[in-house]
Amino acid sequence: MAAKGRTQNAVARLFAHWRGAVAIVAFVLVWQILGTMSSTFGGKIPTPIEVTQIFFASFVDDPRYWRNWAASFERVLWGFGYAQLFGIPLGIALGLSRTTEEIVFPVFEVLRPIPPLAWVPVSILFWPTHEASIIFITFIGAFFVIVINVFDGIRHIPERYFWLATSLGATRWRIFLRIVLPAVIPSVAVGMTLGIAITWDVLVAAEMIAGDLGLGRLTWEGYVSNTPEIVIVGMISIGIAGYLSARIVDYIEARLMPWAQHDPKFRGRR
Amino acid sequence: MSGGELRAESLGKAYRIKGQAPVRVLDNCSLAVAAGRLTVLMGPSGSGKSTLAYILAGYVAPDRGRVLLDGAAVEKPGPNRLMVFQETTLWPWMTVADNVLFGPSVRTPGAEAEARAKARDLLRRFGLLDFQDKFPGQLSGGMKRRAEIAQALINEPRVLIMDEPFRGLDVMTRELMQEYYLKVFEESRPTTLFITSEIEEAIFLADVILFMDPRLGRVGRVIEVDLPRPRTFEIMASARYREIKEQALETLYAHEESEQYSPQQTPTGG
Amino acid sequence: MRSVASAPATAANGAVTVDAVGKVYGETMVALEDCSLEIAAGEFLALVGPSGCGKSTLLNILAGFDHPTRGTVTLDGALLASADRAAHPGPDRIVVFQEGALFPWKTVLDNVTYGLKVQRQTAPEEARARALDMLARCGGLDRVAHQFPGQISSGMQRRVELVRALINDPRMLLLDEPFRAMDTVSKGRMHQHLLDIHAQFPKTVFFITHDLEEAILLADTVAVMTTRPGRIRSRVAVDLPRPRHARMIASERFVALKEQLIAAVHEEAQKAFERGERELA
Amino acid sequence: MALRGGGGQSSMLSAIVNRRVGLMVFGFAAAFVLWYASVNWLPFPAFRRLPDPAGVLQEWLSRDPAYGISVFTADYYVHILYSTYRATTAFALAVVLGVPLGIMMGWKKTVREYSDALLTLLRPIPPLAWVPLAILLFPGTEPAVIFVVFLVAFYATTLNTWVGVRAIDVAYFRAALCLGARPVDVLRDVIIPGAMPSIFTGLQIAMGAAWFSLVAGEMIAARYGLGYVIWEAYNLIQYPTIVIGMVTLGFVGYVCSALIRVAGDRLMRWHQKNIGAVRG
Repeated sequence: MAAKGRTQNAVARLFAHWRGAVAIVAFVLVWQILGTMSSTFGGKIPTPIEVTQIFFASFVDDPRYWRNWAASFERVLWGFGYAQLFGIPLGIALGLSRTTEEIVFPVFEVLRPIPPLAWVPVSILFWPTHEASIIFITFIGAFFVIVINVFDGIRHIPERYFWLATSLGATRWRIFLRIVLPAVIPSVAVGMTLGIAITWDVLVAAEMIAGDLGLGRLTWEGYVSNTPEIVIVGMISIGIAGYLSARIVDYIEARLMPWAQHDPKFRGRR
Repeated sequence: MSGGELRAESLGKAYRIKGQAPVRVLDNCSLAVAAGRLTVLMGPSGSGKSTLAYILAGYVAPDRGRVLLDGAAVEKPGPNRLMVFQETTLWPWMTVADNVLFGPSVRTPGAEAEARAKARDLLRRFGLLDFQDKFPGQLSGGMKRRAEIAQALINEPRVLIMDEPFRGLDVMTRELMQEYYLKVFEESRPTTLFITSEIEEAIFLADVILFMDPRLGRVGRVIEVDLPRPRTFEIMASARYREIKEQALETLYAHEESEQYSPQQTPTGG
Repeated sequence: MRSVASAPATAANGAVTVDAVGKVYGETMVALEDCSLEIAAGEFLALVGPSGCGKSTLLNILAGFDHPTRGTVTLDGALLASADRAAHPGPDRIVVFQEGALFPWKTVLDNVTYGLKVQRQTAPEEARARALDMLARCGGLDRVAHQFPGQISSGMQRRVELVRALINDPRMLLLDEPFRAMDTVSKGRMHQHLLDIHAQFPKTVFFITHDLEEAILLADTVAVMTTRPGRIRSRVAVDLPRPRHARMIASERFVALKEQLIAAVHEEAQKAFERGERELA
Repeated sequence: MALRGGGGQSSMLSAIVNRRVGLMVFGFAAAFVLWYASVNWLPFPAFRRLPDPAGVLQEWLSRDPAYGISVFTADYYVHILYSTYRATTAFALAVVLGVPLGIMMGWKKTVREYSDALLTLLRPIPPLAWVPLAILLFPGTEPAVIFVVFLVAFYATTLNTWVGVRAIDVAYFRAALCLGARPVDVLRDVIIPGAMPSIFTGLQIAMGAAWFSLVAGEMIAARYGLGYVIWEAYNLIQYPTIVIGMVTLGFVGYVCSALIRVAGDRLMRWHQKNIGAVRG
């Protein structure tokens, strides 16, 4: 009886999502119809078929296309990586020492609202190479969000976690290692998830403005050469790249917090 | 190893919240937690019971007065007097075994094997042996509480302070937990200060009940509970039990001033 | 004294019959099985039983949030719920929830008048007048009429919720462990308030609780439910005189009734506990 | 916090406040000195190319700025107005479309299943990747920039509104139904007020995100606006103006978010008191 129950649930689940499938198919159809009509306003919209044709015709087997992927991913990796490397310790320091917070946090709060892309000119001036200047922009994108999340995470560690550890005779250093660091992992996870999305968003624009290689650049070249098909190929590629990075971050999170899978309080803290 | 005697002498404590008049919580409050006995501290929520517990455990400094353990003044938190908090305080990222072993592992890293043996024995007695590698998030409310008591008792504290530990459990689990702790207490007689706002729980567990008088901010009446041990549920039907309950209710309603409904009354008192 | 403008006094005054009700969730989880219960008009019935035995499921079916898989429920002879009849809540059966469900974004007064407002049968001024009058009669709650629920104590929130229900003159009141998280003293006070309110506005009451003393002190009858799948195992008539008072807890009769219930409930609790621990292992 | 140094409970409250202000001033002064020293004294060419704080301040506050942008010049405020106009227009559009959609998604299963699929499909594409396509499709740069900014704000508003509706305790729905509420009553008296706190969180995030993406649009395609000022200043080697543009962007963006917070607090007095009561 239970086996029948399970298959029925599977069918029900599939059936439940048919509306989702219909919506996507409808979206593609509308896009196709709009494309084929001679568009009355603005530029011509390439149809899904045209886009797929151009993709398989001149992109799939063109090594330069895949080098764009590599360039973008490398910039995301470095920028995002450095942001965690510097951001997490700063967030912890702000959270643990009131003096550091009172000195550093106000300055941090003045810089935080400045949009990452506003840093592009200064970044180009400061950094010797183009590559470094773009990586700095992706760094800025992810840096502020990881610091604020870790700082917030530290402040919300229940006081009794420290009290109990102190009672049991733990030194401050041991409390830092076995209580503070594990307790802050969930907020690191949230910071990384938000950070990776912002990193891609910022990278694309930075590449459009100042890059010479990368998926953002590819999209920009599509615009400059007035071939919207390439623009859309670029956009879809960035979308997939962004999606993959998000899944990688999710995987890292699952490894960092094995206990979160079981504790509803931590799961789903997006 | 018999428990120690904990004594508080004329404790005073007031909370200062910015922009509001200081709230006096404890005023010239003295009490004694006799060695090897189960002392219950009883009173309505918001009468300073938790604050008193934090002071006795050394987490909060009193404005006036001092705390003595076996005659010697104590201030800093230490393994000689451990507390089970009202909200679960198992570290979610450590397995049940690691939570229980935390105390011995930080104080005597060398004695790993001996600590493990003691932990296994405690977990077996608490019916948690086959949950030792699970995370707290996977345990039921009652099991978490038993793990916390084991986490404290492995360190053989001179005094165990429990702040409404069974509040929030459904009544059935609560009754079973009460029976559970009675069994543990009656075996090794650790000095226990048990805080509660439930009258039946107080009488069922206590050798002596101290009633917190919220208006005066100190312990008012004291009632000896001379019911025989080991205590079982049937005792709740005995005439002596009803007599004690009558006196206790009288004390509670005497301490109770008329329900003031000041708009800023905080539903979650200290 | 009956409430000021009660609904036209029809024969309908809250007699409930639960006939062999069963409830299965998904394919495998049987919450209720062959559950039958009679509640006379104006009777205050308390339902006790181990946690997870289906008490709330039965309440949800009576209130119309859920419908039974088998069996029927009738209210004053009219079919209320059955396997193929869509469940629908209504102002004739109002629930007071365990965690409390006063709308935090409405003042106390707007909460109380909400039922009359959405039923669109009473002019706003009259609704406000009746609400203020009723709040005053239930322990001077009119003093907090213009405050938000977040600003008053949980005890007062409970009483406002009762007034919000009673002002609609329901045929039946359903209380889901309303005093669960309260300490002894506030609980004692709430019992007194509920007894006073019940005396002023006699209704059929279906009251779920774990606290046996509370059940005996408040109810005319205490029904005991078995562990899952839930079934009514036994009924104990509480022949204590009304109006009831907290002092009665010490009386001989009260203790005898309590002993009778302790045995039944404790046995069911032990069975539920063992199954619970096994499931988690 | 047991671990944190300083700020003992018993010290007088005013002492704590003075200390905090003192340290903040010290923080800003240190940042200023660090910036000034690194630009003027450090031997690294990279730092030398950057504008130093004194130069920036001088330009920003001078009546006759070298590069035409200072607190006293009209252009400065024209650019601010353009940027603010674009951000708020896109934000308003996102609110008008996003909030109702978020509420419908939370309330009606069918709406949720259709739109959830589409949102999940389009969401991974970073909003700024739409800039080139938007410029090609829309008849001018202005609508293109506003469209991209709208997209960013729309995602944030819709998702947070939807989360807000889903987070409403089922007891409130049941309480309303018990009292005889019809679906439209439930919408007006439970769903909208119940989701309000989360909606306002979403609005603040949307406004922040709007300013983030506005800059890119302005740098790439616009003739006016703070993003344009920054990029133009870079091209014309007017370095102090770059920093003026950056700080102004940060400040104006912050003010807009703050305004939303204030509006939220006023609109939801019950929420405010509620929090006050519990924490008090």
